[in-house]
Amino acid sequence: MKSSESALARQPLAWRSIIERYALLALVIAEFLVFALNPVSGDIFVSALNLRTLIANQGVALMIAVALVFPLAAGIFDFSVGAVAASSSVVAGAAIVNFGLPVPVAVALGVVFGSIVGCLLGLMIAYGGVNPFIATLGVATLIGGGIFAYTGGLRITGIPPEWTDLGSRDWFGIPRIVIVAGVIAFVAWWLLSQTVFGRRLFAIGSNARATQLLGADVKRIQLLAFVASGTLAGIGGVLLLARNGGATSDNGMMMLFPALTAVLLSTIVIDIGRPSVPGVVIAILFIAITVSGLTLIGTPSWVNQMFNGAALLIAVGVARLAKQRTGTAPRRA
Amino acid sequence: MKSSESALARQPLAWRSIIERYALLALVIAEFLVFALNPVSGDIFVSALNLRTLIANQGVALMIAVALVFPLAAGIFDFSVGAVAASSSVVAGAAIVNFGLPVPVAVALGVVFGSIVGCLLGLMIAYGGVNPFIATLGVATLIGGGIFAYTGGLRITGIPPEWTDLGSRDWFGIPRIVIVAGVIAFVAWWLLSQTVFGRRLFAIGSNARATQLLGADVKRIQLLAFVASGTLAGIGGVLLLARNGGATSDNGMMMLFPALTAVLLSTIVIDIGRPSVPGVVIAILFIAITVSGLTLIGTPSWVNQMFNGAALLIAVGVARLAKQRTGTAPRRA
Amino acid sequence: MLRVTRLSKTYSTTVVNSVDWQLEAGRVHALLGGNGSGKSTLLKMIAGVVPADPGGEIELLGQRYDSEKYGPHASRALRFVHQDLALVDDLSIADNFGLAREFPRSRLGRIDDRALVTHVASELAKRGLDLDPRLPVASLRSADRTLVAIARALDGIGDGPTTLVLDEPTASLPIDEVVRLFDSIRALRDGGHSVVFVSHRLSEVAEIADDVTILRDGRVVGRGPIAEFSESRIVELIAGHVRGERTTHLGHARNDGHAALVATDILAGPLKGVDITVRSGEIVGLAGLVGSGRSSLLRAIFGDLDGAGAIAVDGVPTSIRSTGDAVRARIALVPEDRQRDAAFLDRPVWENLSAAVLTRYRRWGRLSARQERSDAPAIMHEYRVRAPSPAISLAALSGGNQQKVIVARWMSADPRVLLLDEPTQGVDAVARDEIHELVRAAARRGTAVVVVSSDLDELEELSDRVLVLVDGRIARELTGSDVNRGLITTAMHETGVPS
Amino acid sequence: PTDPSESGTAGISTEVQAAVDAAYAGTSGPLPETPTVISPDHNVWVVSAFQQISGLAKIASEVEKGADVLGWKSSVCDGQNDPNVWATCVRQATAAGADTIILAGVDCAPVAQAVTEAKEAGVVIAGISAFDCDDPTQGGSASLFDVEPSYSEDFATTADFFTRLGELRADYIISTTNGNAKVLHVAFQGVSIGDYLAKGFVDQLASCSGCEIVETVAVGPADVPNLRQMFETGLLKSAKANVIVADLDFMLALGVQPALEAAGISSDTVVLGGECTVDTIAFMRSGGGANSCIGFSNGRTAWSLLDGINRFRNGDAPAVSTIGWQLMDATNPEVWPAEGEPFEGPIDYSKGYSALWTAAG
Ligand SMILES: Nc1ncnc2c1ncn2[C@@H]1O[C@H](COP(=O)(O)OP(=O)(O)OP(=O)(O)O)[C@@H](O)[C@H]1O
Ligand SMILES: Nc1ncnc2c1ncn2[C@@H]1O[C@H](COP(=O)(O)OP(=O)(O)OP(=O)(O)O)[C@@H](O)[C@H]1O
Ligand SMILES: [Mg+2]
Ligand SMILES: [Mg+2]
Repeated sequence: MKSSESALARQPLAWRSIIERYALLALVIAEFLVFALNPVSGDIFVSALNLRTLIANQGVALMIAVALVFPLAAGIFDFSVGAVAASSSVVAGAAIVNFGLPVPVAVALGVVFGSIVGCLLGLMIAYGGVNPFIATLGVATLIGGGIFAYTGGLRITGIPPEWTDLGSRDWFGIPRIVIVAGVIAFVAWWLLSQTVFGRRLFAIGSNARATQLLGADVKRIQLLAFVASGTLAGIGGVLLLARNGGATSDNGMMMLFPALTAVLLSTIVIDIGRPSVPGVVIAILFIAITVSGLTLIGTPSWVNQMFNGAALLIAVGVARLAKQRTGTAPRRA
Repeated sequence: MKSSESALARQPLAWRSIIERYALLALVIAEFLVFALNPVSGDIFVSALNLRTLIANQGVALMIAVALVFPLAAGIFDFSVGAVAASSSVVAGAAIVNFGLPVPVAVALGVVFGSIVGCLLGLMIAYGGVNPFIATLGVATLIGGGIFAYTGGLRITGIPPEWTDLGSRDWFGIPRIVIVAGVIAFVAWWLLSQTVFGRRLFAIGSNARATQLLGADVKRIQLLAFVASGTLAGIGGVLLLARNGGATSDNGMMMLFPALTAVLLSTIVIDIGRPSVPGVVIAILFIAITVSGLTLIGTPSWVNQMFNGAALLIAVGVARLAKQRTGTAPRRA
Repeated sequence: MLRVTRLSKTYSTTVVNSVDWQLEAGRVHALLGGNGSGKSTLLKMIAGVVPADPGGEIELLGQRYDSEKYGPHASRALRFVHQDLALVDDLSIADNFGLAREFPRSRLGRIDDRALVTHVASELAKRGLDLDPRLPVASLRSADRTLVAIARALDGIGDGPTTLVLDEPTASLPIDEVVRLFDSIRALRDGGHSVVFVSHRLSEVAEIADDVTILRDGRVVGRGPIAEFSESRIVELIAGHVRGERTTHLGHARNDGHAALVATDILAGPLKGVDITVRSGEIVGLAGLVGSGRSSLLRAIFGDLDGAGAIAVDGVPTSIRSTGDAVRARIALVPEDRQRDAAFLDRPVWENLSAAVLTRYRRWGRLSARQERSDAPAIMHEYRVRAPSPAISLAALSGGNQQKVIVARWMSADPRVLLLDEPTQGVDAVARDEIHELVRAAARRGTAVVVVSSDLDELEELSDRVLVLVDGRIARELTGSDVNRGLITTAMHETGVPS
Repeated sequence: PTDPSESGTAGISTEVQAAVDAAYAGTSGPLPETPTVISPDHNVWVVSAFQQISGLAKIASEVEKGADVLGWKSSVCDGQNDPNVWATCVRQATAAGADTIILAGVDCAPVAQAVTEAKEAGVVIAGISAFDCDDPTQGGSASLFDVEPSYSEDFATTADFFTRLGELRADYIISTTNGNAKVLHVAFQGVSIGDYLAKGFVDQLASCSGCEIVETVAVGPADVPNLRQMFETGLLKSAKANVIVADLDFMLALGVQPALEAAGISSDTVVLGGECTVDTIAFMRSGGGANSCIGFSNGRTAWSLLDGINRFRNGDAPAVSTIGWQLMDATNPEVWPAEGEPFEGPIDYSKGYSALWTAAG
């Protein structure tokens, strides 16, 4: 995860580096225009309803991707976020439907469940010193089995509108789920980029030893990162419950890959070499616009897939090219 | 991928560190004994036939996991290996069935296809300097779409026994596919641990800049690592063709996760903190024995999953405990 | 101000052994000892970042702590420049300052980056550093990294009684920066603060210290006011035996050697056309201020810096476009930044030692790790590397011992041209003599040696000839008896020669 | 439903034999005869669970063809085998102004909320190879599907259809083994269609006194990568099995078929595959593994669904169309579809429905 070279090439505030840092955003805008001006997709694509749906569909994905950012800032891929989100949605769903608990209590339970899993993982990894990849993978598998054991592969349905409205209705013309996810993403952004905790977290990702020598409690910060990650995944889970009107019965691994893609893409935006919340937002929009636009144009499924792959390569290539244009491309050792 | 701390605590050759380095192997043996002595699974589990199938089923997985080791040695997760294997199997299958090429030619084509994809990835990443995660993810998605476009979701069947025999018959009582995969894994092991190339590759993962200042051509070595990875994935693909008697039409992502798990597990064996071929072998056996044994006992699906997750945590925990027993457990900074 | 009692630290062996130590306000305290004697470990325990063995006690500003309960939070009145500087490469200079002390906050509690940058800029300016605080630390050159770490430790000092701990800050610092640092130290001392100073350069110790404590094998073997210790006694206490006769260098350039390295018109980085010729068997010193282009010259010759110029090795024009070309031409470079450019910290010592000569260990196409391992102890002995075992990872070695490993790595490759950039930084006096002798021995075998060092004594002792770089040009060539501290210093400060 | 007392000489009840005989002949009935006018200008979106599954791709393409005939607009959204994408597709369709959404292979529960929103926006929902929300395995809440294909008048729900199909699969096994089946059953757990097929099969097989399930390999979604290992282990454990039943065709390709080919099972072992996909027919042709399956025409089902949607628009009652199923094994290779072609059934449904729709126009 280190990229001292890319950092090396950074020339803060040089306007040219802006090209590199916003290459993906430019690509998002270009793509938007292409689909908006395309006669087949155009009218529908730019309709308020379509744009509303487009962003509303990304609320949960945003939460899970942001949940990945915290451990990744400290240099750790957390393979468990998808599974945690799925299980939180099951916990909240079961609390409402099978145990008849009031919705706010059930939702809180779901989120707290995520926090607890995150906390356990954090304790294992930061204090127990176990390999983080295997620990998160193991927990993800374990949780997946737990979900299957509880649900038997059947979804928990019958979530009252009190909660599902959050997933389907608007406030001031903006989907509620987007507002909620946006506010939480804002808090996450704040934590990561505007607080000492965030600075230390990224410092750990760059050089844990040095950070420790500077007097930061590295273990505690790592633990907190996992708690934040688990909590965010838990929130993702309860939002998923609201959006889907039922608790998923799959193991959540499906949610991992898109989130991972978004977070990795975020490392080529804004703060090059590091994941960031605004970067994740841009990356998610990039992917969402591609999918929506191509579906509206009606290309066959394999075209969409190939286009998605090509889009990733283009994004990473454009970012790289922009960097070279700034003339500060470093020797890559 | 770095773990200077864990390496820091190591005192090779001290007999105690052996406990740590072979904890997983001990676990494999323990598990084997448990299933062998269990009255329900016992007789069948240790039957020659069962053991033969058990290992025969791991030939392809071994190739793909070993394909992951090369880029990971240089510190890069290569998300494309599954897709490359799947597409190589399609290339070879189509060459035989749709183009009527002789089997050896078709198989060579499949492998060469893998090498070419690896080479392109290597050029992009080492010389183009693009973000490796996104590049490999992008290529995987692109290839997945390509497979779908070509096969339309249908398998390519009709592979002659000339080739499928490799996947199903034995030589000297050992499945041929195991012998072939074993020989290739041996070559990979040799390359990684017994040659200057391998030493330099791991050195890049440890400190790329220092490796360059040793006079090594870092970019070339990275390129070669990707070529090796692509070639191995290609071999995995043609072996898959032999084993399945047909070319898969899925995008190969399904093969990625088990391989990733095995490679990550391999980092807690033998050379702690680094992936290795013998480690991968042990890890794959660990997982395969679990699956086979539990199926024999006849536990429900969720038990298998939870057991798998728990097994990962146990493995990583035992390795960690063994390390602590040696009394040199360092602060994890 | 600070008192430690019975402080110990045990890894696989006990490296700090029941140390009692006391610091007084208004004094500069030198902590001395050979490589691996436990100085840095002791200081890290005081910083609270390495947990001490139970049973000791640390008393800070009248507060007492049991050694196992002591943590970094307790040590706010302490400021550190650790041996490996503890800089976070990917973060900006400003953030590195913030991490070590505190981040200024705006009303809403968010980090006030603007205030931080302004503050850090003024702090840097105070120390004579003209750097943009928003630059990532990774982009700094080696000397500036040390200076930034020092500036960071000095940031805001003086608000209360403070102890400044400097662990080998001068190891690769040029002379005028050392002077500046000493001025700061004296100012602090006069302000009633206490300073801990670790260095292997005894001349510096004599110049700045009021008290000394000497460690050997983790135990205190001597302490008291500096006046009570002569240089030879210090050396004796450090080494545990009387210092052997120092081989004084004759200072005669060998004139019989042919030109082993000829580099003409090197234009790269800050270099503005440098010609340099080194004869076989000759040791050429390179002197200059920070930024004068010494390291750049070595890197350009080694193919690590893009630029123009012609290079001939042993009379054969050689195109060196990459480090690989240089290695094939049997050129070796010991880089100045060990951590970033040379060390494989997570790898065992034997692997670090053999890294430059791997081809030697090829047996029937296979790398004989057994041979590598069995060769290691002899090399370690020769270069005085103190480590429990060649199989221990490099990160577990003390700073000086890591440096010796890197020097040994390249010297054992038996190169034709040996480029040394600050080769003995952090190396103790005894081992330093030893390395000098090995360098001379290499020269006697016909190797052409170029040494860059900020330690002018080293240049004086080692070089047959000294070239002084000023602003990317060779301003002076000193030979024979002219090779001495005084003349080198003068030449370094001459303004650039007219072109 | 079978009374063992009625069993014939071979221990097989006449009902069982009758069902099997009918299935051999194909139970496909005629197309509906009541013409209907075309309700004009509709916009149909197919949400396909996974376009890479050939059966679902066939449904999607036939809906597009049929929509052309009806003069409707049509689009396909690939759900990529991901429940979250299914919901996204439904919402995308709603946002794009669809007035009809066809859920192909997408069960109701995972998309319940999105479908509810769509219905609030006035969209008509149709399900094909999909279970409605009032199904017990889908949470058993209120029905959300407006239209489902009419499989025949015998089946009130999709669940009935697949349960009966499971029973028929048991009937076939009983019949071919003369009531002496020792079954290795590969069942897919945790998915409605798998549950119903397995339930029908197991219950019906219990009615055969000489039959026995010697081993069940229960595969959950997470076990798919290990399917071959699990199946081979099961195969080892059930040495005396003379019947192997894989409930769904995807299991064949992912492990069962190559495992059988490698093991070299005896030619009189009955291997019953699933829904007769193109891949399965190819396996049956190549031999060594699957040698029977029971399928129905996805194409005809798609057109029948369109007919149902059109009638629903017109306020007409659904027209019964007995789609029926077809048992295929070595005894009737003449009814197998051509190589690379899906099973279409005996009737040219596209022509028939086109005529039916335009006749009233
Ligand atoms: N993390 C560690 N694990 C094991 N041993 C260690 C570790 N850190 C230091 N040591 C050992 O402790 C001893 C003292 O090291 P320390 O760094 O304190 O020496 P030092 O006096 O600072 O030497 P130098 O002058 O070279 O900096 C050395 O022998 C070193 O090998
Ligand atoms: N004027 C310049 N143009 C281009 N690059 C430069 C320039 N000055 C410095 N650099 C770059 O900065 C790096 C370090 O330069 P610096 O001036 O510190 O080297 P140096 O003078 O060789 O070091 P020192 O003399 O302190 O050992 C070099 O790698 C060089 O590429
Ligand atoms: Mg030290
Ligand atoms: Mg220098």
